[in-house]
Amino acid sequence: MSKPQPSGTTSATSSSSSQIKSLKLTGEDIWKNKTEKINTELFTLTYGSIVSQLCNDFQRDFEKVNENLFSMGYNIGVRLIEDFLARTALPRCENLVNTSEVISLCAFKIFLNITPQITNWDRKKEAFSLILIDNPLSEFVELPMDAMKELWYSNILCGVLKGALEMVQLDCDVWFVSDILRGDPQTELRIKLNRILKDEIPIGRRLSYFQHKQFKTKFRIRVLVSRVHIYIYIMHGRAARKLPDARNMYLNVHGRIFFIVFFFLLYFFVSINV
Amino acid sequence: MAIYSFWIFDKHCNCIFDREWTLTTNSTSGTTNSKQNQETAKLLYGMIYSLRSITQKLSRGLNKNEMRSISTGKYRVHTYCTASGLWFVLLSDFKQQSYSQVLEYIYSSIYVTYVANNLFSPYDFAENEDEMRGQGFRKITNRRFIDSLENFLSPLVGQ
Amino acid sequence: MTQKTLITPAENSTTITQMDTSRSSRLYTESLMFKKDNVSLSAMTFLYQEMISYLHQSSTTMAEFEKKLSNYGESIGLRLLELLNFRASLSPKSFIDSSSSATTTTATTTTTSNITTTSATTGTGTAKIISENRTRSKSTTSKLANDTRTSSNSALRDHNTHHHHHHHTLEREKNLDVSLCKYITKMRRRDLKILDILQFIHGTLWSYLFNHVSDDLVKSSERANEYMIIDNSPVLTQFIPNNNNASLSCNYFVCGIIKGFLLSAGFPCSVNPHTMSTDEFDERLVYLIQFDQEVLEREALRA
Amino acid sequence: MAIQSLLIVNKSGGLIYHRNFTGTGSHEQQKQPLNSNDYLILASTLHGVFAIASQLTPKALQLSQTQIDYTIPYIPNLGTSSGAANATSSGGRGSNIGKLGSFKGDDFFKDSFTSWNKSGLRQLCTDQFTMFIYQTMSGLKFIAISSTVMPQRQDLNPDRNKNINPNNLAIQVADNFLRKVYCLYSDYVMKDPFYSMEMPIKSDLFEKKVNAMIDNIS
Amino acid sequence: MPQYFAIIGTQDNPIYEAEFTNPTSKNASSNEGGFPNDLKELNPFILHAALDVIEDLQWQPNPTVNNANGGGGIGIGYFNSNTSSNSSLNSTGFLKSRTSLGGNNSASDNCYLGKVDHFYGLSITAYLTYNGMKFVMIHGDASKSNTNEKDITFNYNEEINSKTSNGNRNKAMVPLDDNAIRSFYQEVHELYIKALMNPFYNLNDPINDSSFDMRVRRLAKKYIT
Repeated sequence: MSKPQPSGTTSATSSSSSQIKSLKLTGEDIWKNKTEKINTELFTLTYGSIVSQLCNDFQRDFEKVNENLFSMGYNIGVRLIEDFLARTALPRCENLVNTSEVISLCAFKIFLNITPQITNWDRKKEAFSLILIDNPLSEFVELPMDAMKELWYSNILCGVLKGALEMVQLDCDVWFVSDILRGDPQTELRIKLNRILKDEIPIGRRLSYFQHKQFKTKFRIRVLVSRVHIYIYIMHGRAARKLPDARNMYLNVHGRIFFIVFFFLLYFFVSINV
Repeated sequence: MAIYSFWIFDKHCNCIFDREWTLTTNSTSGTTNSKQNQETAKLLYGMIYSLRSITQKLSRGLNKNEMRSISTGKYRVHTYCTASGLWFVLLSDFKQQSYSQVLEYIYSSIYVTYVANNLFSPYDFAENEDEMRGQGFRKITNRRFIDSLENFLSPLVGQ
Repeated sequence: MTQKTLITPAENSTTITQMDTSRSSRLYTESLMFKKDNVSLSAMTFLYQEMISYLHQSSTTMAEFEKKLSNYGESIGLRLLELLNFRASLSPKSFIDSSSSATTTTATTTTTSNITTTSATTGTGTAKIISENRTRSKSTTSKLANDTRTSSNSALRDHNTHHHHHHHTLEREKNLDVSLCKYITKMRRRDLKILDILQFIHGTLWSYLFNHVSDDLVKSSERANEYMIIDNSPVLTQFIPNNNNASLSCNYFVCGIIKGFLLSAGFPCSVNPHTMSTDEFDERLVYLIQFDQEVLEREALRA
Repeated sequence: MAIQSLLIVNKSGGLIYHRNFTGTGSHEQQKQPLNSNDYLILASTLHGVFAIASQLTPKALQLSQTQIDYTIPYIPNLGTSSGAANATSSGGRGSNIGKLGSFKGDDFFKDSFTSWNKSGLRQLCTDQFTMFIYQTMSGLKFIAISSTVMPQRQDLNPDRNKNINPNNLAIQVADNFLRKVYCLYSDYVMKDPFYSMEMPIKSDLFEKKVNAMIDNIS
Repeated sequence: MPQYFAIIGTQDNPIYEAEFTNPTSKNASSNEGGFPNDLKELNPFILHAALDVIEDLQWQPNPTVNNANGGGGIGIGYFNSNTSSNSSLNSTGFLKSRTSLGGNNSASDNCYLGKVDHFYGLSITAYLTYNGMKFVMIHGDASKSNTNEKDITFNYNEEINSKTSNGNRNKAMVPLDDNAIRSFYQEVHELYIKALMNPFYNLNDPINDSSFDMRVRRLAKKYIT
């Protein structure tokens, strides 16, 4: 899969067809040769019993069932991204168009052996829809009358996408627009990018052109914690000056100097990232 | 393109010399002891310091385990630390395996002759306490040192 | 896009209202044919892992956790009893071509994706089977085969050559449910004996669930009502570490499937997992099945 | 390339896995091994340094916009070498799951791949050991400390191809190996219902698989 | 010839019921083709009476009424006045002919139980699914369907004597077409499985889904008119 090195400046709107083709090939190759498979119906029936059990547990409060499915999906998504990245080692996506292709051609193919269609791009290319043609989750399923209007049967998929995308710093909203099970003509799932999460994990790379454009810091607890560190350092520094400055401090008080410099270093680390 | 920049740190965590080449093709481009590099110098020192402490911690046995080079995604940092606490740091690309011979030569022949043995140049670049622990600003300005360093390093810049 | 008025074939006088069909047409138009589709093991094991951690959090005692997990399995087991027996009743020839229906499903993804196509998919899927089976023995075409079916057979027979043309013939009969009964000469016998049903589990159920027959089917020597199904490397719980006291209970899902399967077949029992690792298979698992007394009595009565 | 120890650091700098593989060939006189919180400090320091390294990109590089090739070639049978004793998967029945969990075939991947670690810390060479860091896009860092030492004395002949020198080769070998550990992590830790994210790894299965892979290597 | 069809759950609870009237009956009055009113209320009772027979046949190696030991073949409807021996005789008679007719497959297919019982000329056929659902159908007497209501109630005795003469197929007995009924049951069984596969459907829940009902009626028209 020696993917052609993505050309320097792919236009933000559409990535080249060769990229799409190579993603398609990657997805198919990994699905065919490198993924262990299992009977879809076992997967469908398991999911079916989970949803119907949830409906009983929540006494048919389908709003709650939707939320619960979403949070289960989210828990899966944050773990599934690691499996996806370990399996494909795809480079970071330049823009949302590229991300949507990776999701449809690689992710869905590798995990569910389906390739949803990408449609309904919004003007600013920040939201798109996935049309699930043969959704393996909703085989054999018919919603009861009272669930017809409220339950999103495959809501776990939204959670998975939300969790996985968040792990690669794409904070998105994912929700179902229509579902065949509700009598709609097609099953449509909408993904809207809210913002790029600041790389609070120093991912060890320059922010790509795309991220610069969207870069917005968001105050996280971690920033608060680092503020505390700075405060401690300043207090520590002042106290250190009062003590007699032992001649060869460096040699015998190895641990202490390490501590000071450690905070010295943390101070810089924090000042860069905040 | 082989070398990007060259730094010397003393035992007071001060950067006493820095030379950066900005144009890959022209070995005379770039700055010497420039002001904007102070931030980078502190960062570089911080990185090397903590990696050295890790190296000490992880080293086994009696003989001193010395850190040789740090590679990142884009460049490689070669370090040569003398017993007297001087650090010679060279940032380069990935072509060359190791620059320890170059750094040793710089230390033994250029630095010692033009700075250590030079009566006029101060032995310790931090005159008083508050110039220690990274606050120091004095640089090696000895012209002959800079020229000889230049002659020695410039052929490596464009390699 | 064909207009969606669903005019039923001539012999049924009532016209099906729009609302009624669109709501429920999916359930009965889909064919029960085994499409042999696959999803990735990762997807299944992630779902399984999340199901377990969800149950683990929401149950206070270990027994409650095991009970809930087993219930999930039971609801699947009772469905698989009917599904697998029904599919086992299909004449073997029709199985060879079920893989073909997978190809036709992918073929139709290119066409519009509304309901009519899905029934058309399965329609084409089975159509392929008809054309394959026409050389089969006379007994499949029961003498009461109504005219529409025979006419549709002939229309479909030359299906392979011009696929798309064929599509339109089927479009008209879009709400013709796909029933597989035409490929059933006789329904598979209901299993009456313990050994029969366990053989069915050992062979068909295990191959359906895990792509291989179970590694062993053993009758315990101590007690008459105990039987054991052995799996050398369980698929669903292979990533769950053993140094966790709850890891054994994670197997209650498959126990639930077995229990649901046997219970609805008229063999009430209790199933629980035990690890019996050997040097070659350290994940080796034994599903211990203990039948209730009434099953033994019935077995003795009918022997 | 004998692996001396393996560390895994989560994306917020916490150490979640650490093992020393003092198998054959390690030094006899063991310096008193670091206690566990030393490794904690070591992990968070590395995490900190990782970010600084990416800020220090030399100006010359920033201006020249040279395209650095980050593709890592696939090195077959590293760690899952079929040559090793437990080669053939047990039991010949049907399509049993190969011994690579949810990965099919005799190796986790067969193609070259692009490293995500574009500008962070990747290798630290010292006289006694060499440390390799493989970072994933999700911020997880896999650190291998190998006792093979990079040759420091080297003739300065310019014609050597830029990618062949031992340092870069070692990085490629390490990346291949650490990506496989990442695959094991994605199987035996991510799919373990009793593992909560960012917490230390307790799974004995993961332990067993990593040890098997280390044995295959040394 | 009217039929009353029902699916009975494992706890003998009704899952689905339907009555199939014969659309081709000449005169237009609604229930003319159907069961006479007084008989209509009896249908559930007749069914439940047949359940005992079915439960007994369920676990027999080859479930045909004639070789059921002692207890089998009772088939006593509440209103069947004659002695049990008589009815078991003629029911075996009929079944013997049936088994001889479909001899080869009845031994191996133990889902379709064929005619398990009869009640004054109404024969009752049954079918068992794998998870214990019982499909039961009461077939109204074809030859009597177009006579008026009075006739049917009157000729109970005549009905019984006709059966004693070893009711072979072509006698004016209820001309049950075995294969058609078997196919009808198999198709309904398939529909039932499709309904069961829905995760929201629990075992023994009643199926009151209109499309299920519509399809069963369509099958009835196809196989049993």
